Amino acid sequence: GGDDSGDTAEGNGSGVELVNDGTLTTCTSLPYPPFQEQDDSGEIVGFDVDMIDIVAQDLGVEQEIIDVDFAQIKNGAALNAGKCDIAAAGMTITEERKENLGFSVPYFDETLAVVAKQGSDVTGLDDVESQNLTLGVQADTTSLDYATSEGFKPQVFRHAGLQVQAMQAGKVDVVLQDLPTVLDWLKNKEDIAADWEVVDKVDTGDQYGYAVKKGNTELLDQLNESLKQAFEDGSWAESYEKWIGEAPEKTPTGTESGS
Amino acid sequence: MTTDTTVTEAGPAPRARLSPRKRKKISLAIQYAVFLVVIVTLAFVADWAAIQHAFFNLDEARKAFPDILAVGLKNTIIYTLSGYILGFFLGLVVALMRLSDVLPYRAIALAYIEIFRGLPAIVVFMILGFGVPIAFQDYEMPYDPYGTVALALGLVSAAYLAETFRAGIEAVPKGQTEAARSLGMSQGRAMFTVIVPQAIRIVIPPLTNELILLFKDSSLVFVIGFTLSGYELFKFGESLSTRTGNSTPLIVAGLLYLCLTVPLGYLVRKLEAKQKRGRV
Amino acid sequence: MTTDTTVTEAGPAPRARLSPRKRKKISLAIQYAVFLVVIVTLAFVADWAAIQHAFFNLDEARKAFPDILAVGLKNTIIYTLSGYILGFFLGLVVALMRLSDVLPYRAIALAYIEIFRGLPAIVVFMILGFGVPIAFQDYEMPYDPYGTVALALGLVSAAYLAETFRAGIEAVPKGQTEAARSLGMSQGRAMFTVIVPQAIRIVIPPLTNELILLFKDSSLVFVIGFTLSGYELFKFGESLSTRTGNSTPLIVAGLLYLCLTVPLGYLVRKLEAKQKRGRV
Amino acid sequence: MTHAVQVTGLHKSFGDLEVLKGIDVTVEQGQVICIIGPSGSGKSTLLRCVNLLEQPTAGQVFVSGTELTDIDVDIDAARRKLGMVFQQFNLFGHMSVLDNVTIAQRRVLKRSKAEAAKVGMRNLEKVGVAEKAEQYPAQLSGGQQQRVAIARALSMDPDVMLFDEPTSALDPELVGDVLTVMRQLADEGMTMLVVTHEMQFAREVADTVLFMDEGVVVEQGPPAQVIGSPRHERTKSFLHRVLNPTHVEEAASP
Amino acid sequence: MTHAVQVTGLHKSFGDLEVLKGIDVTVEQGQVICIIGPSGSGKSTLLRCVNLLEQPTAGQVFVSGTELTDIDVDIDAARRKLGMVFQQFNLFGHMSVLDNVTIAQRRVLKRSKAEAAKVGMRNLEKVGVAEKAEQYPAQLSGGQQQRVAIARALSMDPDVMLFDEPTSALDPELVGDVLTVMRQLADEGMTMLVVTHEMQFAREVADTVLFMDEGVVVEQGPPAQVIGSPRHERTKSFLHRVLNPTHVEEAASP
Ligand SMILES: Nc1ncnc2c1ncn2[C@@H]1O[C@H](COP(=O)(O)OP(=O)(O)OP(=O)(O)O)[C@@H](O)[C@H]1O
Ligand SMILES: Nc1ncnc2c1ncn2[C@@H]1O[C@H](COP(=O)(O)OP(=O)(O)OP(=O)(O)O)[C@@H](O)[C@H]1O
Ligand SMILES: [Mg+2]
Ligand SMILES: [Mg+2]
Repeated sequence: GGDDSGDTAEGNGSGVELVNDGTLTTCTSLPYPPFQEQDDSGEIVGFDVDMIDIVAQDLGVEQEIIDVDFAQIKNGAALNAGKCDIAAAGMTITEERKENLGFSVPYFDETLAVVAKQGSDVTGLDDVESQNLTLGVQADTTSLDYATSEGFKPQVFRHAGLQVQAMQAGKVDVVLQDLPTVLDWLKNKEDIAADWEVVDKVDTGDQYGYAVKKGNTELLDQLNESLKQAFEDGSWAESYEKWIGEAPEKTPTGTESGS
Repeated sequence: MTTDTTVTEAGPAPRARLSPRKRKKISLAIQYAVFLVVIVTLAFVADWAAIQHAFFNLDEARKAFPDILAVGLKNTIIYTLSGYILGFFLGLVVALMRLSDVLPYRAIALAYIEIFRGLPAIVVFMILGFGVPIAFQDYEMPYDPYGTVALALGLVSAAYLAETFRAGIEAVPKGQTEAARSLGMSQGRAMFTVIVPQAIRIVIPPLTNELILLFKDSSLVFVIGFTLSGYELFKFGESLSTRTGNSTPLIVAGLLYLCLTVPLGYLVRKLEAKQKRGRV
Repeated sequence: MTTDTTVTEAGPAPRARLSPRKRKKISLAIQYAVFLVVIVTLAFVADWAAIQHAFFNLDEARKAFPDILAVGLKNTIIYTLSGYILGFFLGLVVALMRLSDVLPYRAIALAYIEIFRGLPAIVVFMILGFGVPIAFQDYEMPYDPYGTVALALGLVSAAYLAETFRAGIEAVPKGQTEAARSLGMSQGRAMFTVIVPQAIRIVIPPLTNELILLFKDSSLVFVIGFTLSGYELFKFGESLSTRTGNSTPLIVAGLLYLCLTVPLGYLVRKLEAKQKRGRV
Repeated sequence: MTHAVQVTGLHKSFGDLEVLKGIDVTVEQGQVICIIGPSGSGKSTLLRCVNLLEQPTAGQVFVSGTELTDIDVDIDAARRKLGMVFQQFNLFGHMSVLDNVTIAQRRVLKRSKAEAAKVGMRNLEKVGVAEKAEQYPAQLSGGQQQRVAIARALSMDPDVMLFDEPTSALDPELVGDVLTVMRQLADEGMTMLVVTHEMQFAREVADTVLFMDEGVVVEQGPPAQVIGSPRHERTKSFLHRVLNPTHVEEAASP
Repeated sequence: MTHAVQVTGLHKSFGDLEVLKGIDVTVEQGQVICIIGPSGSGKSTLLRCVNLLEQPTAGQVFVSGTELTDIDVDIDAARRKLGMVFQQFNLFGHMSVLDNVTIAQRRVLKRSKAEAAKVGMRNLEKVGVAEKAEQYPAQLSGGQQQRVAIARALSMDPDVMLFDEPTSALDPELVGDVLTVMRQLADEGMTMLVVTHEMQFAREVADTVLFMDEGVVVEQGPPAQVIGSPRHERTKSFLHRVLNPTHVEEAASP
């Protein structure tokens, strides 16, 4: 789970100030598989959880996860409001978000997936307009930005869990969502796998990053250092394979700076 | 009366202590002093610049207009009114069932009222927005999402409205029915000639009050999921706030809610006061 | 009375039409028939398997326990009670300010009440959960997030509680104060010996009612953001529902809300009825 | 010959509480009967059983020969023969005075608007409140309201008028106006059944006074007899208390 | 010698409505004054001005020589000399009968619990409701409640008792008990100012009867004179209406 990092040493020697002593508090928006979601026992697990556990371990503290709407994460509100130290939510690095957040080095390449009902003749987002279909996206995500910039009027859901429920409910015809999340649905949700398929992928060229409160350089440095370590010692790749289901094509270098 | 009246016959007057008037003056003075101290302290301690920047940022407020009116306020009003109309008729039916002679009707009405008054509105909205469509894949709600919103708000308000209607009918004094019956009117005739017209007057204030509550409840329909053009006041303000990281749009949305609810609340109190005065 | 009484003196009796008793019988029969038809139609038309699977799925319900009690219900109760206690004292202060002789106090109290009764609770929660901490970075809310939750629910309920206290004091008949004053009691003494004890009895039912409302409002604190162990009933049910794609946990959460609100509502009505009977 | 009102063996219980324990009363055409008795003795219940506002538990009620307690009778039609005036007036608050006196004529007797208004105005004049026809009940004094209530009942052309303490909700000064109207009705030959505490009225107007206590008729007869020289102890003590309020034996009796 | 109560040039307005238009009344030690007059004439307002439950607009009120209208007087202390009994009893509903009669003794006069109970019980016995001491007001009849209210006022050892229609909220049968207690008080020499509609009581008990109408004292004098042979037209017509309710001239007068 999120707090099972073995090292329970009190405090940390790196001089990093945390909102709650002894814990590295992470804001995320549940559920967002495979980056973070509750497993059957109710523990929060996922790729991001593993990564931040590494950071916590390096700090000598435990990770604690707070569930907030993604909107409050991507605009920095959750961090600025002192709810957490790190935002880890499969979040894309964008110029706009950089104004409010201090991003880490990128750790994941973003790809969006267009999902449609099996057997429909939808082949891409273009069919949404021509066939007058309902497009469903998650609130405040780059998917929404992308869809609106392309002139769509999508239906917006507070979190990915409601989005997938809307698919099950037949309230949407086409869904735009990050590929790893979609793949996780298709892998783990029988009714989704039975009815839906990925019909198109959109490579945005963007990347995911973790974020700290703007100006919190101590923590950002530690974060970047821990990530680089993970890239180098193979623990990043190990987690990637565990959660994405296949080995990564390439490992991030940790050189291009996020913020 | 002047204060310098000579007390010609003053006996051993109980003049002890402070006179009530003096006591009152001193107490008032102390209270004003406390008030001033608090105000001055606040003025120095609070970070007014930060407050103004975060909550009353004119630039941010300007950005919210006119869309917050054309989209947010408009949708809030549409959702609320459509829910209210649905709830009104559903509530009437439930109230009649509640007063029916047929036990199963009474039981169903009672269960309905208890359930929908006891559940948080957001639970109802979630079940209606996601649970029901998942369970009934084939059935499509007409005019979705407006249909779902109207239904959700209607179901919630119907329980309150039903109780209001029933209370209104029961608030008409029994003597009114008795007088009507003793003039040879049948039960039904007495109901519609004498009871219902008086019940309607009685229920107008609580009915208005429930409209206020529904305006507030409509802030929760966002959980059902909307297109941007379907955002109501709260979601509009919240989404703008989260986009800019500044709370001003949320404050603007809040002020617009107050523009709806405060005058209605004032109206309710006016009507109630008028009703109290006009009692037979 | 037996039905076969011989009408010895029956004159030109107005026996026309149907007797009321016969009319009533027929009308009742029709109503029961309608009820049966509706029930039977529903039984055939509705997809009971789907309903049961989606909403009353025992397997899914079992998964929710015991955590929904140990976490969700527990937190709902903690949040609500802490908010209520805070709101109670804040409400008392506001009520006293509302009844004060000092105009600024009255004005502030009135504004407070109007604002917090007019705003949807979720707007208050958002502003308190994000707007305020961002504007005041240096200030830290003690016992966060519980502190913020208690404050949010407390602020919202205080407005209602203040109005309840005021109404309670004003509901004590003026004659009570007059009797006390005419016995030589001062205004303050009369207030605390005669008015307040009676006002408390009057306000117990509405106070309980506001506890019910607060239980429901507590379903909105999720917007402030929580750890899993801080989830209250609604968020717990919703999160489990979205994880499994089945609405049963949400229904379970709803039922638990009803377990809190329905008995309290019943208590309120009992107290109100008792009060009505016991009026002096 | 049929009696105006005949009540035989009337019993009425509310749950376990037996309020009327076998009442027999006969009222002839044109008679005025005053019912007196202590609070809670069942006077109102008796009157309400006569026009079936309360369903008797046992016994029969005949009005002009029609048995109202017959389950097959059209009670709405039968009740029209009985005008009732209540202690609390019970005027319809949402209607003008004229509407109050015409609504039942038009809806129940199906009279035309004009005819109903004619009858209504005649009765309003009779009770002396014709000039208030356009006002609403809330604008009238208690005495005026009660007189409107009488006019309303009269407008249905009842055979019998029932009065349940018509003056006890009135200020003392306003009592006289209402009693005067009732006296006038009696003089015109209206059959009346009156529950009242106004002993002077009973003495002067009633043909028969009926003293009730604890659900039974203790004593009945001409007023001179029942009020003037009561035979029963209960009647005596009741009358003593009501007629000489300042000379009650010992205050110590609770 | 100081008068028990002296009211001079008393005016009272509610907003634009002038309710009392210059009242002068003097009550000597041990006197009983009955105030009669039509509804709305200002009787209650006068009584309430005497113990300053209403603040007079102009004029002075002296009780045992202390000017109550003096702004520097300790009104709570001065008011203790005046016992007041209200039409609606106004017993404290949340307290037992005994607590009702002891609470002010203990809190205001600072009597010990035992002493207050002794005084209270003595007065409850005097008004004949001692056996109800442990009950609550809601369990008592109206007449009993009113007698408790009298005992409560007496327990403060007032110099003067004020009564505002103490029997008009009572069932006719219960009126007697309360009037008997009042008569007894008068016999014992209590100074009393009584607003009442009970003419028989006024005639028998009052030293002076005072007829008020429209905010002025129209006529005052011994009961035999004011009630027996009133001089003013207004007094005559009022008394005629109240004393002969069944013989009002013409009902047609609204
Ligand atoms: N609807 C009812 N349900 C239960 N008890 C009732 C009902 N109506 C009357 N009673 C009881 O029946 C008894 C007789 O009541 P009723 O009103 O007939 O007395 P009354 O002689 O008219 O007295 P009053 O002079 O006070 O009007 C009382 O004990 C009363 O409490
Ligand atoms: N607090 C008040 N505010 C405004 N008007 C009042 C107030 N109290 C009394 N009045 C008015 O003053 C007038 C006299 O009232 P008051 O109660 O003294 O009359 P009263 O002689 O006692 O009549 P009643 O016999 O009905 O008790 C009435 O017109 C009344 O409406
Ligand atoms: Mg009665
Ligand atoms: Mg008065």
